[in-house]
Amino acid sequence: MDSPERHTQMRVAYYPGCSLEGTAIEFDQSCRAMCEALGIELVEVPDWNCCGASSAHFVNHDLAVALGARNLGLAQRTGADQVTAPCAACYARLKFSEYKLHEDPERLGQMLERGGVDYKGGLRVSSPLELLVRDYGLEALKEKLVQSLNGLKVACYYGCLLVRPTEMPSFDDPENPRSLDSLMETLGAEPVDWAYRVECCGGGLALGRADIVRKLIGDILDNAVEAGAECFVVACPLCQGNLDWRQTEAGSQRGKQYNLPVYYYTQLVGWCLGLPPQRLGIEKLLTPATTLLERKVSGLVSQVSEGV
Amino acid sequence: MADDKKAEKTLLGQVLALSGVHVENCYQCGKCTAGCPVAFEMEIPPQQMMRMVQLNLKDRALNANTVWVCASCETCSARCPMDVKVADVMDALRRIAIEEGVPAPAEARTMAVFHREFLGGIRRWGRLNEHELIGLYKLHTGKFMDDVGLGIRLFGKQKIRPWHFQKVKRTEDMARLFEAALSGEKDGH
Amino acid sequence: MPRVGVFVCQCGTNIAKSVDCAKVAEEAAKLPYVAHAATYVYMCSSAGQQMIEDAIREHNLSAIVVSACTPQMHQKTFEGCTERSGLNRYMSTMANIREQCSYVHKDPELATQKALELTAMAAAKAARDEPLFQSEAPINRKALIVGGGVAGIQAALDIAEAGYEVTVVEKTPSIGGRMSQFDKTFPTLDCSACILTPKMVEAYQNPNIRLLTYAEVEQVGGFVGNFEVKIRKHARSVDEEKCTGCGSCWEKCPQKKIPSEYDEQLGPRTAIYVPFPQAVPLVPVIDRENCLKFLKDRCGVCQKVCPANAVDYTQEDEIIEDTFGAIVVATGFDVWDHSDYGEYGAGQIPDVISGIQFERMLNLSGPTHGKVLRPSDGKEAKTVVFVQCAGSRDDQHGYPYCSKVCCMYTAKHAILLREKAPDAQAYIFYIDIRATGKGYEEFIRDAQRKYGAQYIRGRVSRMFRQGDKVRVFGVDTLGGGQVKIDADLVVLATAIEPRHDAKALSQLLGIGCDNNGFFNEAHPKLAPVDTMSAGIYIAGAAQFARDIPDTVAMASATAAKVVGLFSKEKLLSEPSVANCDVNLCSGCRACYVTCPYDAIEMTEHDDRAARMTRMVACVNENLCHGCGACSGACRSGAMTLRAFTDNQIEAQVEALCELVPA
Amino acid sequence: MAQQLTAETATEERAEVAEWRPTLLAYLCNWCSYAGANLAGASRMPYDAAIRVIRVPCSGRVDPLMIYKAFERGVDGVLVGGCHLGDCHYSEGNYACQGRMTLVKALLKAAGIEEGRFRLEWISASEGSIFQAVVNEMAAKLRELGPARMGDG
Ligand SMILES: Cc1cc2nc3c(=O)[nH]c(=O)nc-3n(C[C@H](O)[C@H](O)[C@H](O)COP(=O)(O)OP(=O)(O)OC[C@H]3O[C@@H](n4cnc5c(N)ncnc54)[C@H](O)[C@@H]3O)c2cc1C
Ligand SMILES: Cc1cc2nc3c(=O)[nH]c(=O)nc-3n(C[C@H](O)[C@H](O)[C@H](O)COP(=O)(O)OP(=O)(O)OC[C@H]3O[C@@H](n4cnc5c(N)ncnc54)[C@H](O)[C@@H]3O)c2cc1C
Ligand code: SF4
Ligand code: SF4
Ligand code: SF4
Ligand code: SF4
Ligand code: SF4
Ligand code: SF4
Ligand code: SF4
Ligand code: SF4
Repeated sequence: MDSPERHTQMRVAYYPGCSLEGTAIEFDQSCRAMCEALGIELVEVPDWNCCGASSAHFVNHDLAVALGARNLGLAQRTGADQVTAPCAACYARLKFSEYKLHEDPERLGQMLERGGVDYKGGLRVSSPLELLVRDYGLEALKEKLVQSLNGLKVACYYGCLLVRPTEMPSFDDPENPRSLDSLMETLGAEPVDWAYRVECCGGGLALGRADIVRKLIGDILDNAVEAGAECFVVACPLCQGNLDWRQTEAGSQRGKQYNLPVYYYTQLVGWCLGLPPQRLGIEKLLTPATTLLERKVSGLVSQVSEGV
Repeated sequence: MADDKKAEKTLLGQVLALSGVHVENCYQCGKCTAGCPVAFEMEIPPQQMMRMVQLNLKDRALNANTVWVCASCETCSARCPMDVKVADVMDALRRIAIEEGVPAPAEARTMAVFHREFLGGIRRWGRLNEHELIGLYKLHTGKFMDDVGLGIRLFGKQKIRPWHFQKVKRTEDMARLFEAALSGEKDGH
Repeated sequence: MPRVGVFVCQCGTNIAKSVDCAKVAEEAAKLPYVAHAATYVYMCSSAGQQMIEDAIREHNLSAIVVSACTPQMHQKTFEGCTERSGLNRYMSTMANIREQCSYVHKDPELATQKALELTAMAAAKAARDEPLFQSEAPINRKALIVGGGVAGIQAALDIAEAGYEVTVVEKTPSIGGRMSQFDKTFPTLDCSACILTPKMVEAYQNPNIRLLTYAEVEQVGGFVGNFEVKIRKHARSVDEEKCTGCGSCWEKCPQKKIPSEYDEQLGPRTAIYVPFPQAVPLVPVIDRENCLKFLKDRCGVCQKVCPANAVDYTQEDEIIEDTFGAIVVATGFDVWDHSDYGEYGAGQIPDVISGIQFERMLNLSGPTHGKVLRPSDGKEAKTVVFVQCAGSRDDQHGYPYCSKVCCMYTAKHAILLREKAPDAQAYIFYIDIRATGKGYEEFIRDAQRKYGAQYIRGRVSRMFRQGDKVRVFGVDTLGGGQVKIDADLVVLATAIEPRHDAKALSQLLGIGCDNNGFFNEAHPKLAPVDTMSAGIYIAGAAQFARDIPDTVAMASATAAKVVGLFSKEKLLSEPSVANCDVNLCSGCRACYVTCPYDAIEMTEHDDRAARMTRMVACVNENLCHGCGACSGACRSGAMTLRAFTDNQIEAQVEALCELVPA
Repeated sequence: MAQQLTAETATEERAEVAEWRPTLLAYLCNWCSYAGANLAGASRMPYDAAIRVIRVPCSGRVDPLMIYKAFERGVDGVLVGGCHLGDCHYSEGNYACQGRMTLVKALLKAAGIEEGRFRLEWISASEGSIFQAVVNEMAAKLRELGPARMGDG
């Protein structure tokens, strides 16, 4: 069993990425707050650059690898042996760079040198979800919880980037992932059995082709509602943005009104750790999200805190 | 290696050189199309795109909106029984379209602009300035009024904070990295 | 000193046209060891042969060279000459001066010179020929058949019919194999039990056949004609002699919820059980892992109720040792486990089943009594989606090959579905239809036209539970566009794969497996039922995915091979075998690892001179096929191949180089 | 490819007689290459008369020393012929041969034997024309190289 002492010593390089500095600010806030509460030290990668996200690899593979590698090189300077990226897109890009560097280290090495980067590989790239589930451990997490989600019916939405591309080793099953579900169970929520957990939300098409995104998230929303979900939990700012911001549009297109808050898992973990909602940015979510959580705890004595 | 030279001129050869994917392995089962979330919007669905590549029908492949609506979700690659990395082929085709100046079809133009502006921003600042991106995008596509309501709501939530943007300190490094990566491929990669 | 006779053939004018045969004979007479040389117009004619035989006697020859056509044509003919004139048969060498000389070189001078050189080389070899002997081994005229499916049963019946004894070793409690699980069989839709059961009973009753069920082969030694085999007969806990098959025991057994292997987990069985009502032998076994008596020392009901006093909890495994002349491997196939397909629900969706499970459903005596019901809630399934090539033709998850029978059985399923439930609809996702047997294409068309099966060309990408349905996302590549079907039941035509223990069995038997894990045939076209080990044959789906007609044909072919072998008086081995000079052998094992037939053993040699025992190579002449790979590998010159010794080859090179004008 | 034997080819052959004739030794496996050579014969496909064949059961029988010593004795070239990979009568003898022949090449190089003097070819029983082509190519090469001399590499 992992001792809590060990976790207090965890020191991880932290790559926020552009979205978390911008429209997904609450993901950044909640992630930092959560880690602090769990005693995981996050050291921000100095002078990090954009991972290239949905565009670089469209256009040029070397560029995609190089953008990631610069960040990995900088992350290594922090002395940590692991870098964590909350945004699923950044996570996938960094992992991809680390993976591709091994394929032709010599050529890519030369290319990076010209760009002032020095990265020799060896850094583990993780998502904070992986950090929680695999490194920190759900048992250890459970000990720190002060309130429960009391059977909140949540649709765990993984999206596509967390578990793909499949040729890279993944911490979860690509077709039937379980990590978010187990995390939610640990928090006392009730993950619903639904089908669209890895279906694409349209990701980067949001700006260019909102029409497509509306259709895709409409299907996702319908399926979640049908399965009895009260809300979503996500691990990616693109998914969050698409599901949350375009919920109303998608609804009016289908003559429906959806009302499903779309939480980041970091927010829900933070909530159960007893952190104040402002530090988690819960009020920043477009679909009203605070009431649902409050309703779930109000009047019910949390079983977890009872045991403590 | 005269054969390689010749092969590189064909679409199949170009795609192989850019992506390392052997499209000739595709046996047209259609599983990629069956699972593609945006196939309904594509003029040529993924499985038929693979066929176009096999037959070296470059014009038809690049003039379709397909590569521009592909969401890069990798569903196709993950499930192809023949291990054809369809999403990587889409990437390669997009590049060929850009490099050879094939204009994106009208209603796919928006995505082409999006990618261009996105990368332009990173090249300039090292980081993505979401607000600049949105602004430039709107400027170039003329879609000023799309999503205005959404923008206002986000602003209200303090999610849009144009004054907050931080660029990378060593922007000169970024420029050199771009140069190195983009020139590397002219050497044949 | 060797005395070699040289006989130069003119082959009418075939050779004489460009080779001066008289000159060759004249020059050959001057070669070392040559005691006599002559030429004749047709050496293979009876007069020619007589001439050779006379010359051998007259000139007291010890070996002969016939310079004529290719040895592949007449080597045996001239071996007859040596044998008839009292020499060892193998003291006969041919020089090929026709196909490889006169036919291709028109110039008389060049051709004559070459013919002479080839003759000289042959003479140098012949002078070093030594008598060779074929060793004789007796044949044990009993056949062992491993696996009691339709292949094993057919082979057993055919061999027994020819009058030889057969032992069938079957792993499960009953013979019958996969075919016993089916309701009807393509392409004629005859009832499987109606055609198989009589064969099973016949095998049981034939006095020449011994059935060892619930048994496995544990050890195989020896070689063709004399395989020494150890068989483990697992403890049945029921005395086969006493049991009458009355059924009282399994009716009363309280352990009723064990998933039945025979019903592919769709139905239950008891702890004491026969896999199916027509089992042969109709004697139950106790599954000790699930029996209360063995688990907790309670119950004992079966023993109490047995009228024949046949139940015996103390029974132990029995080891049977026997010797067989030939072995037929007919262990069949396994069905690929579709839990590898995450996108098809990873085996977690109850209403997504495999083809073989559907077979059980269709069977009147099966778990659903012939009704097509959803495993999840037992409701009748109306919309059934079939997905072909599941795990076949799939480099990512499954196997690269086509499983050959699934197109056909899926069509059968669609037909039977309609027969059972006329308002049911079958949708079949396929990539190609492979229907290449007699009546097969017609069968597929019937499924489409007469039974209304909807064939949709495309592969399914994903399926998941949607309410009480299974939502299937597929594509219609011909019509264009995605297809979404909410199905009651999905049937995956899962791949035929090698038995999980095929590799282990192949090692036991010393036969190889191919890349996919099926047993290797000796030659894909010309020896499809032989293996690389003489006396061991393969039949049915153990060799590759096979349907029943192919399986039965193969089984009869193996029987013909076995009977052919048994009809010989004794086994003659290859005369030109390898031989190790233990004094030179360094024990390096290079030969041992090279031999494709495992004919070399490393044995202890008592080296008197060095006063020590050391390991040396030793050739088992019964296993050696005479390829010479060992000899090519040996660095010490210890291993030689008789008739192709280093010495003989060097002598040929030397003879050649001496004659070449410098 | 496959020429038929005609009067002209016979006279062409004639011209060679006076010249130096290389000795090309071939070890051919019984089942494929030797049969391929026979087919070339039965189809009357003429080829260079420099070749002398020693029949072996399998290309796997060929020992590197059999090649090395032949050069020592004065042959000018050696051809080893076997069944195509996967078609070996003894299942895998040609793989064993292939492995050893890399050693041979190194050995010959060290001994100063030019590369063109040794070839390993897979020739099936139906490839008479390939046999013809290989023999002609090799013989031509040997004529170009002249007599082999060992040891001055
Ligand atoms: C779903 C499905 C439907 C089919 N429908 C048809 C059809 O309609 N028509 C048709 O022609 N074909 C059909 N086939 C094909 C048919 O099943 C095969 O052709 C046939 O079963 C092959 O017979 P077999 O004896 O080679 O193997 P099996 O039937 O597999 O028999 C092998 C036997 O060997 C035993 N065994 C295995 N390993 C050992 C061991 N180590 N030691 C001792 N015993 C062992 C097994 O227990 C089994 O009894 C179908 C196949 C499937 C999967
Ligand atoms: C174009 C083509 C390509 C093929 N390629 C391949 C391949 O690559 N691999 C493969 O495995 N299979 C191949 N096949 C199939 C292959 O030809 C057959 O499997 C094989 O020839 C069947 O052999 P058989 O002895 O049954 O018949 P046949 O080869 O037809 O031999 C029958 C013999 O019987 C003789 N005969 C006929 N009637 C009488 C009579 N009344 N009395 C006496 N004698 C008679 C005929 O003259 C003939 O000699 C090919 C077939 C075709 C058409
Ligand atoms: S899934 Fe693969 S094999 Fe099938 S059509 Fe698509 S690319 Fe081709
Ligand atoms: S990567 Fe593109 S083509 Fe492939 S499934 Fe996703 S959207 Fe479709
Ligand atoms: S032995 Fe051969 S060469 Fe001589 S006559 Fe007979 S067939 Fe012709
Ligand atoms: S009760 Fe006895 S006789 Fe009857 S089937 Fe069982 S063991 Fe056999
Ligand atoms: S002793 Fe075992 S097999 Fe017999 S009835 Fe009891 S549980 Fe069943
Ligand atoms: S037989 Fe038909 S279903 Fe089976 S693998 Fe071959 S093509 Fe696919
Ligand atoms: S000659 Fe061939 S079969 Fe015989 S022992 Fe040597 S390698 Fe084995
Ligand atoms: S290769 Fe030669 S020396 Fe080595 S073990 Fe075999 S016979 Fe002995």
